[in-house]
Amino acid sequence: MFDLQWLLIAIPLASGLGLLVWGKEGDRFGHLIGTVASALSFLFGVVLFASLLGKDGEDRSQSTKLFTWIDAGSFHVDMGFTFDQLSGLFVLLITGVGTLIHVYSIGYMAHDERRRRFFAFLNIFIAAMLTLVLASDYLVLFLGWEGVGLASYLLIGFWQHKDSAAAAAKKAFVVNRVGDLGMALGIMLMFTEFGTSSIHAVNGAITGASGSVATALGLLLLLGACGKSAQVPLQSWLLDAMEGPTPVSALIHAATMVTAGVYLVVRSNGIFDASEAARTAVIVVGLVTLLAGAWIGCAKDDIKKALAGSTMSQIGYMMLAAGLGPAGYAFAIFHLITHGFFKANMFLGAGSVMHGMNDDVEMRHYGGLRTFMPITFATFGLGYLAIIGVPPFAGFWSKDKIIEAAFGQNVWVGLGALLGAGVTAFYMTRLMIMTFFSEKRWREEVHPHESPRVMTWPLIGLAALSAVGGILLVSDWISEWLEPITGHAEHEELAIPAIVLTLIITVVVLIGVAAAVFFYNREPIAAETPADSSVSIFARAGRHELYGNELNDAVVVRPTRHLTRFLVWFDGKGVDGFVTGVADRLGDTSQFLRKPQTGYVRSYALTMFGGVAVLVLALLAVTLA
Amino acid sequence: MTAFWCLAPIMVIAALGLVFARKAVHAALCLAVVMISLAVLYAAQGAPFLFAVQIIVYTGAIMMLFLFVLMLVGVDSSDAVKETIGGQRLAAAIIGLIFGVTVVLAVGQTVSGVVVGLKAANGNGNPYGLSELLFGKYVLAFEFTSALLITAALGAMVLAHKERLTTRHSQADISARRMREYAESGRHPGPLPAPGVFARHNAVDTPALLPDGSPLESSISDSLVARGQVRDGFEDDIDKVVEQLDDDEQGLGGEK
Amino acid sequence: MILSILAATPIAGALLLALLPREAAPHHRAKYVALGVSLITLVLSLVVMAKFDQDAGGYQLTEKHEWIKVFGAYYSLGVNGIGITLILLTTILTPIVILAAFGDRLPDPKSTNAYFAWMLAVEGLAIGAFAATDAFLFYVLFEATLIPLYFLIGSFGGPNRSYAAVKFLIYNLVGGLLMLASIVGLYVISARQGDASFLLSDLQNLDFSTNTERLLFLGFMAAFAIKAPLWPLHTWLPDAAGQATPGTSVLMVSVIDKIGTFGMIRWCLGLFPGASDWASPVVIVLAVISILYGALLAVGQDDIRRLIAFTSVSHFGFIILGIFAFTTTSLAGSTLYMFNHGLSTAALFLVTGMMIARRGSARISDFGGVQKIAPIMSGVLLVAGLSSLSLPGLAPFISEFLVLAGTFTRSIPAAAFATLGIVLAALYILIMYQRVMTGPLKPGNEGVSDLDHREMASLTPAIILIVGLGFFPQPLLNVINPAIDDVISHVGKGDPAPKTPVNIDDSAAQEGGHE
Amino acid sequence: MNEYITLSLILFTIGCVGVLVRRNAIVVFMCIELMLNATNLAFVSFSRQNGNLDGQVAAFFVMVVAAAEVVVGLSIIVSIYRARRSASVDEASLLKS
Amino acid sequence: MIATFATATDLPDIAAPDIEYALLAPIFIIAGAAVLGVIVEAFWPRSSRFLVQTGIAVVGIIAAFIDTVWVFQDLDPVKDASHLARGKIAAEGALAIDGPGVFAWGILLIFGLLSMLLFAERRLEGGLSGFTGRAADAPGSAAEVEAIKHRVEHTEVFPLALFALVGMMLFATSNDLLTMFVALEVLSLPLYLLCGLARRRRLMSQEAALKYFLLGAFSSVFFLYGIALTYGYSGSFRLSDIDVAVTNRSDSENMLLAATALIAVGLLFKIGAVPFHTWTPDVYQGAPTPVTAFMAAGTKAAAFLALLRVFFVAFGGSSWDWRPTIVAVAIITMFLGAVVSISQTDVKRMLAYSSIAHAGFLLVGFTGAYIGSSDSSRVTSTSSILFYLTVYGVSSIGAFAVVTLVRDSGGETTHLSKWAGLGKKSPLLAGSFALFMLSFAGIPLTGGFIGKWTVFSAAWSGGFWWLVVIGVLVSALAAYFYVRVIVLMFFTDPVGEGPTVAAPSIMTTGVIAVAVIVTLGLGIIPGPVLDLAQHAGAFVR
Repeated sequence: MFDLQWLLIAIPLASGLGLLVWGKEGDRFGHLIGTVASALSFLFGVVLFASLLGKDGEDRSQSTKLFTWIDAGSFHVDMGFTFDQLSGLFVLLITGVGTLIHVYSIGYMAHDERRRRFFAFLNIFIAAMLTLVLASDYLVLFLGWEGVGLASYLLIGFWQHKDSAAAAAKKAFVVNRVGDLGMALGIMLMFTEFGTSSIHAVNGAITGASGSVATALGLLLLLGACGKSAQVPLQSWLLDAMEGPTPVSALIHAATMVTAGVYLVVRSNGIFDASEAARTAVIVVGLVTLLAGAWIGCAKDDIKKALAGSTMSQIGYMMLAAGLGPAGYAFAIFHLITHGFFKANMFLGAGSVMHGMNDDVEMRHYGGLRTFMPITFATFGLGYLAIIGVPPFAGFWSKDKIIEAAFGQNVWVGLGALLGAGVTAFYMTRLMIMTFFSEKRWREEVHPHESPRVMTWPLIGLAALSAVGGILLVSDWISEWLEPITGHAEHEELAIPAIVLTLIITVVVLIGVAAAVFFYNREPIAAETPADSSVSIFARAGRHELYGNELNDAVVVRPTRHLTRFLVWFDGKGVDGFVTGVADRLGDTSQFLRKPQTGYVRSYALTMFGGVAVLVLALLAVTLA
Repeated sequence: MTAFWCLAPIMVIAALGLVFARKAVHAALCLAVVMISLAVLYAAQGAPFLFAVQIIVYTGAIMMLFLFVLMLVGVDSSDAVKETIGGQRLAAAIIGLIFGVTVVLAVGQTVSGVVVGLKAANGNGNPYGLSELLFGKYVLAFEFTSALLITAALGAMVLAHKERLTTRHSQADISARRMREYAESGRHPGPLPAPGVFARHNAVDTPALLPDGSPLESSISDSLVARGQVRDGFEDDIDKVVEQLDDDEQGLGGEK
Repeated sequence: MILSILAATPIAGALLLALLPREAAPHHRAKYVALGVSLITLVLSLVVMAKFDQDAGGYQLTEKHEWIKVFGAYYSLGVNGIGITLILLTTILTPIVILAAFGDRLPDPKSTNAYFAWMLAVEGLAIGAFAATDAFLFYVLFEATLIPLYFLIGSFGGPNRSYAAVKFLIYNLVGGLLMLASIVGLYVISARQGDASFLLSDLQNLDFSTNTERLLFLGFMAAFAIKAPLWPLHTWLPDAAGQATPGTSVLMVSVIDKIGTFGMIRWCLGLFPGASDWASPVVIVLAVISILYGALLAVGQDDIRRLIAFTSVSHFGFIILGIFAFTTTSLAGSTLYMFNHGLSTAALFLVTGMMIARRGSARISDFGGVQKIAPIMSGVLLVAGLSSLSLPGLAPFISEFLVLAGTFTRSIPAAAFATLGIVLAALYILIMYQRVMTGPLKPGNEGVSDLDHREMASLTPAIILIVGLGFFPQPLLNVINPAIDDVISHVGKGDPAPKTPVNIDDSAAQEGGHE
Repeated sequence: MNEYITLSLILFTIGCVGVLVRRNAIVVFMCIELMLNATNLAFVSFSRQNGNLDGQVAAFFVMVVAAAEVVVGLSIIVSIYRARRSASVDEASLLKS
Repeated sequence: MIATFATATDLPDIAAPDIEYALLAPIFIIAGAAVLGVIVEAFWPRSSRFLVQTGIAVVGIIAAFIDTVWVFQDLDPVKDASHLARGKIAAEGALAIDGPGVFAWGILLIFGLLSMLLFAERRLEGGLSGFTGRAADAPGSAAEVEAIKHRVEHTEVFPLALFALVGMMLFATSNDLLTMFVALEVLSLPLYLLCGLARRRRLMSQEAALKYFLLGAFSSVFFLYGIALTYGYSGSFRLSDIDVAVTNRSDSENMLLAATALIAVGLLFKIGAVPFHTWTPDVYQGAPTPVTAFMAAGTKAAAFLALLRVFFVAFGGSSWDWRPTIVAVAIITMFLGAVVSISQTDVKRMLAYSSIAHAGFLLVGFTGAYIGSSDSSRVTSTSSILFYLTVYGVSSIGAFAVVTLVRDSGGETTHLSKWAGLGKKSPLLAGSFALFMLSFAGIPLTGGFIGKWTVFSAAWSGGFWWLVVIGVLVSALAAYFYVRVIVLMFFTDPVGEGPTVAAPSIMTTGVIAVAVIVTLGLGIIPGPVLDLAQHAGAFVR
């Protein structure tokens, strides 16, 4: 049956391509077909996962080779897939959450004339994402990796008529390409070093290679991961990516694609295990992103951007966990899954709010919506509780474990993670207050209303998952489940008991909540965004996304633009100028040389006579020489 | 050797005269001097046949041809002093000097001194020796010089000879025609009035004046009219004549 | 014999077109005749492909007749895997180009016959050049391709066409003539060592002194480096492509320029392995410069056609890089790249050409928001663009990756710098796409209609091949591989062995028994 | 022997210079004749030096050739003169650059 | 002095010269045709004289050509030669009837035939030939109008051209310097005359004749002095004797070198090499176009043969002395010809500069001085130049034939700007001209390419590989202006009404067609002609 795992990919892919090619006639059923395809894929994934559960530990990695993809020279890559414990979880997450989002989108995109195409892109995304997680070769993984990038590009820029959307899409793709550079070089290095890019083979053989190779590979893969997962320094595209329709933000830029980096690190655990330096780099990246994302989340008034900052931050957590090595891999994946639930939930909730608010994303124009959108409020609230880590909701379990593991690694890392938890509580509470509580600050002609059922059901489903997602941790199931892949971790004894740490975390979270309530419930919230000059320097930096774009501009974009301009000038005046210059000089020479042709026969004779003299002298000179 | 040392300076001077003489005729005469001197040198070097040919063909025929053409073109024609092409003379002099010095030093002074002499070759006489070569070794070249001569003749014919395209009219034909024309159209049978008659100038480009003082166009050669070389401004002259006549009349009147 | 027929068919078609009466009517017989001839050629090339034994390697379907005895020149044809791939590219692209060119508005409507006749002539000569196994014959055909292209550019292009045509011709002629010097040298050397012969097989057995070999190599390389524009010899291409009709550009960039890179493999590596090795550091540096320089300049262009031309400069950099990295992987990648680049550039040139014809301007800044009114065109442009930026899943990715991976084993810095090109590729394609297709509809673009059926019919094969070969490149690679092995073993450069080899069989077994 | 050749060379050179500085076509042509004559002197001198008559035959041929050449040359000059009323070589300069 | 004049009676008889009439028949046929033409000129009625003259010329040339083929086939290989050589010394040593020489006869006769057809073209000027009706009339005079009215024609051009052809054939085969000098004059004098006979633009035509004549005479004097010095050095005019003297190297080497230089001057003048090229553009432009065609093709071929013969046979022993200088001349000639033609605006002038450039390329092959070896069939300098001359000659006659057809009210319009858009007006004619241009540029599939190839290979065989590189670079330069003409004809819109293309008779059409066929044919299947050139072998000493 696992031989058929390619069907997981093929179903949504076929559906996606079919919907694209199918003309206008497909508009009526396109969304349904897309949803069904995703659901089918999910069901098949469930079946496969279930049969995996029934197998022994060793048999739980099911590889299948579809065909030889590339066989050129000494380079050989099979189009092969591996369904194992890790990819199985991802398949469920992707297709499950994906299906819910498909359903949601039926309603959300109901009035868009290009809805069929939207579903086609979603399907293609699902297929690419599944390729990414199922791949048994890094190059196949790269295929999926770029496939999701393409889908992301198409979906961010779905509303192409908006310049901002198109620009955001392009930015996402280009920044991702920088990450891909790392990926590509990494794969080349694998090929050079091992003669293969099979994930299994490389991770198995890495111990035989020198440490610097492992470090190099680790760093290169990390660069790729940073691009895809919006980690510092390649984070800047994610907030812009919110230009896409909200379901896209939920599916791609919260639940699934952006976590691909984490998947990659976990999947390449062999490489990272072999290099301390690479792991440290992962931790640093994770930690920095964690705090940066949280910071940005605090300052944004755009609900989706606030959530996007939060996403960055949460992925930072995952990265951090993944960087901890075997101790953290499982928790990274665990948090990834729970985050997939609650963040998708919240994004869809945000979409629901926007749906009711005439697509306004400015939280300062919200307020008091809890009575107008009860279901949305309830589901969002569950997601909120989950993300800030209120027991017993999903986020509590996963985040708690990560912070614990971080303390196990290093106190400073642990403290950073802890601080992040507090800030998370702060900005999420702020978001809740500004949206659902406080006074109405609506614009005119806005009549908030609850979304149709097709949108609320997925919300309810995801909310439920956010609430109970922690179940995976029961008796450390997730760690044991993933252990054949991530390797066994020795439990390090912390300086303080785990339960105390949990308490401390909870207290920090509560402080964050309290602070938010203190700041935002005390006085009415301004309906207009305060000017930059009137807010603190922290808020200002957060609003400007910590000046990441400005930095990119200054360091990369502008120099490139200048270089390009210079080169255009140089190509015209320098390279081509040289050629045309030679041509012009020849023309001048020609004009000059035709001058002696004066028409006077005597000057011709003179030329000849001169020639005679020279010829005679030249020949006589031969004897002298 | 005496002949050589006597003639060499003369030849060089004459040659220089060819270069420097302003008048073409003088140049031609200088050339003739060179040629005749050469003939003497030929004789001195065992080439009596060439001596004769040089005198007859070169000095006699070729130089005459030159002189004929000079006459045709204008004996007096001479080069203007001013050089039209900038630097030509200087360059010619410099290159000439370089060339001359080079060849004289490199070639003229290095000719091997061994002189075989023509005693043996002229054993049967110089003309015999020449004819033996001419009709033996070089017979083909000799034959093909005829092609040259034919070409030359043909060329002269083509470029200089004007073939008559109409039959020549005898004097009788002409007078008969004139009288017929006079009978038919009243055209004046006699010669046209000569130009310059009753005119201020008697130059050919000045038309004759009719008794009423108006110019007679037909008195001027057609070709001058075609070239536009008819003297213009003669109306002005006529005014002057009229003025003069008026003065005369007044003078006469005064006497009356 | 079949190769001769294959090459002669389009030539005969061209002559036929030249003899057909000139018509000015909108429906020209010439177009259909040309399309028919090119389709017949395509069928013939498929027959050739079928006759070709993939596993055997070496030159096949050979034929040989004495041509010019004194020179030792033979009319000698034969194909190996590389040659047949490029012949296939030629025969596939020509019908596409001709069909797409049905709608071209020519300066002189009466010249339709000439337009298509020249196109067919290009096809025939190119096939000949790819099949020639005699250096002299190759040279003659190589240079002869200039003439039809010269007339195609000069007679049918934009306002500045004659400048572009002359520049194209002179540039290529300079290279070709330098190669002529080498050809002459080959003759002299071959005649000194026995009977003169230009047969590839004979030339490969000549003994050269090191210096002679290098000089001769430089002559060949100069021609090929200009043809496959290698920085800094590329400036003719943007001008030519900027003025030529889209069809001409396709034939020029996708087919004829490939003769340059093809020539590097067959003639530079084939005849002068030592000198090629000697020159490879410099060539690799130039190739990397080409990659980055072409990409950066593409970013800076406002004329779409020039932009595509510069992308080609960049892509040719990759191809040349792969050739001179001397690994089976990179060389197979380069060969495949030639094919794939041909397809993707063809698609790009043709679809933008249709766009430009509708808008009446090639300036990117004149476009904007076109996708709203021409979604299919926008989709095709996007696919073509993505293939140009080597998106995995599309054909060029595989070849580009093979080139890079192969180069990486030889020189990490070269590969690393070259890989930067993939970022820049994203920039130039996406910026162009963004400015042309997205955003609100810019005034002046209202008349840009979507693709019609004929245009779609001409582009579809290219798109299908681009996607299909992205997932299933193996049919072509199977043909290419034996030829590449021949070349590399002739050059005497094996692939560097992996430093930490992995026993693939073991690992496969461990991965679970579902092979 | 040197002196004859030297004289011949001097005359030859003078002829050359004459061709360059004279403007009357006929005089130019006469200078060429001077050069021919100088050559003849060389032929005759070398003939004596070598002890065979080939040189004298050559001089003879030169005279014949010169005769033919003069005819052709002068007829060309005359026809030019007819057209232009001038025998100056400088005036014939329509064809240039 | 008196003693030298002995009485005639006691002198021995002079032996009758031994002339191989069978071998020399082609020359005599042409000479006979020329003389016959002169006789016809004197006695035949004017009305049909033109046709008769044309007929004599054409038939004579064809007959001579057939005989040439026969002679060529019958040439015997020379025994004991170090190199493959065929033929023998004939006519008391005056001529060397050998492979290259007879091959040259063949191409000269072909050039002559094609040119005669152009001479005979009478449709372009309303039933009159392209030559002036009465050369003695001053241009623009009433007499000229009268001459035109009476439709008089100079049918003497045919015998004159035949004489020139005789001269060329002699020049190509002369085995002694004296015959060579006479041949030079035989070939030159008629050409001087012919140059001045144009029907239109007579002042220019006469000027061309004057310039050609004065400069030609000037150069031939140098040539002659070179002969004198050679004679002084070796005591003989016979090339083989000179070779012996050169090989033995007497002490007065300076004289040999000066002689070499001066002889080179005369020959380089005829082929139009720099710095002795100055006459070429003016004369090519001024002369009647058919004459230009004849001159461009024929003179160059004959002069090159003479150059090869003198330098390979007579001065072969001192080739290390003259080769460096000739290399320099070759480079300068190629370069100047190519560069100056870029800025030309007149088609005929441009073709003249192109011919200078081609002289340079030919000199490249010449300096290679590769005379082959008996065991290798590698292209030699001689065979390469023979082939090049064939291609160049036919192509340039074709090109000039096209020039005669592009006309406006004032006759031929040779200003390049008037040629704009010719391709649209008359694609076939413009196509032919383009083909000739491509051949000149050396693009493959034309004869010009093979020609270039052969001369370059000869140069390389002679060790001058770097000269080959320079040569190819200059060819690229040269290609520029050929290409420019094509641009003008095909890619440029005509100015105003554009040029008119006169409808020619079968003669000009035939010439162009033959030229096209030969140019293409020699590009695609050069084998037979190359084999012939190669088969001709080396010069016979």
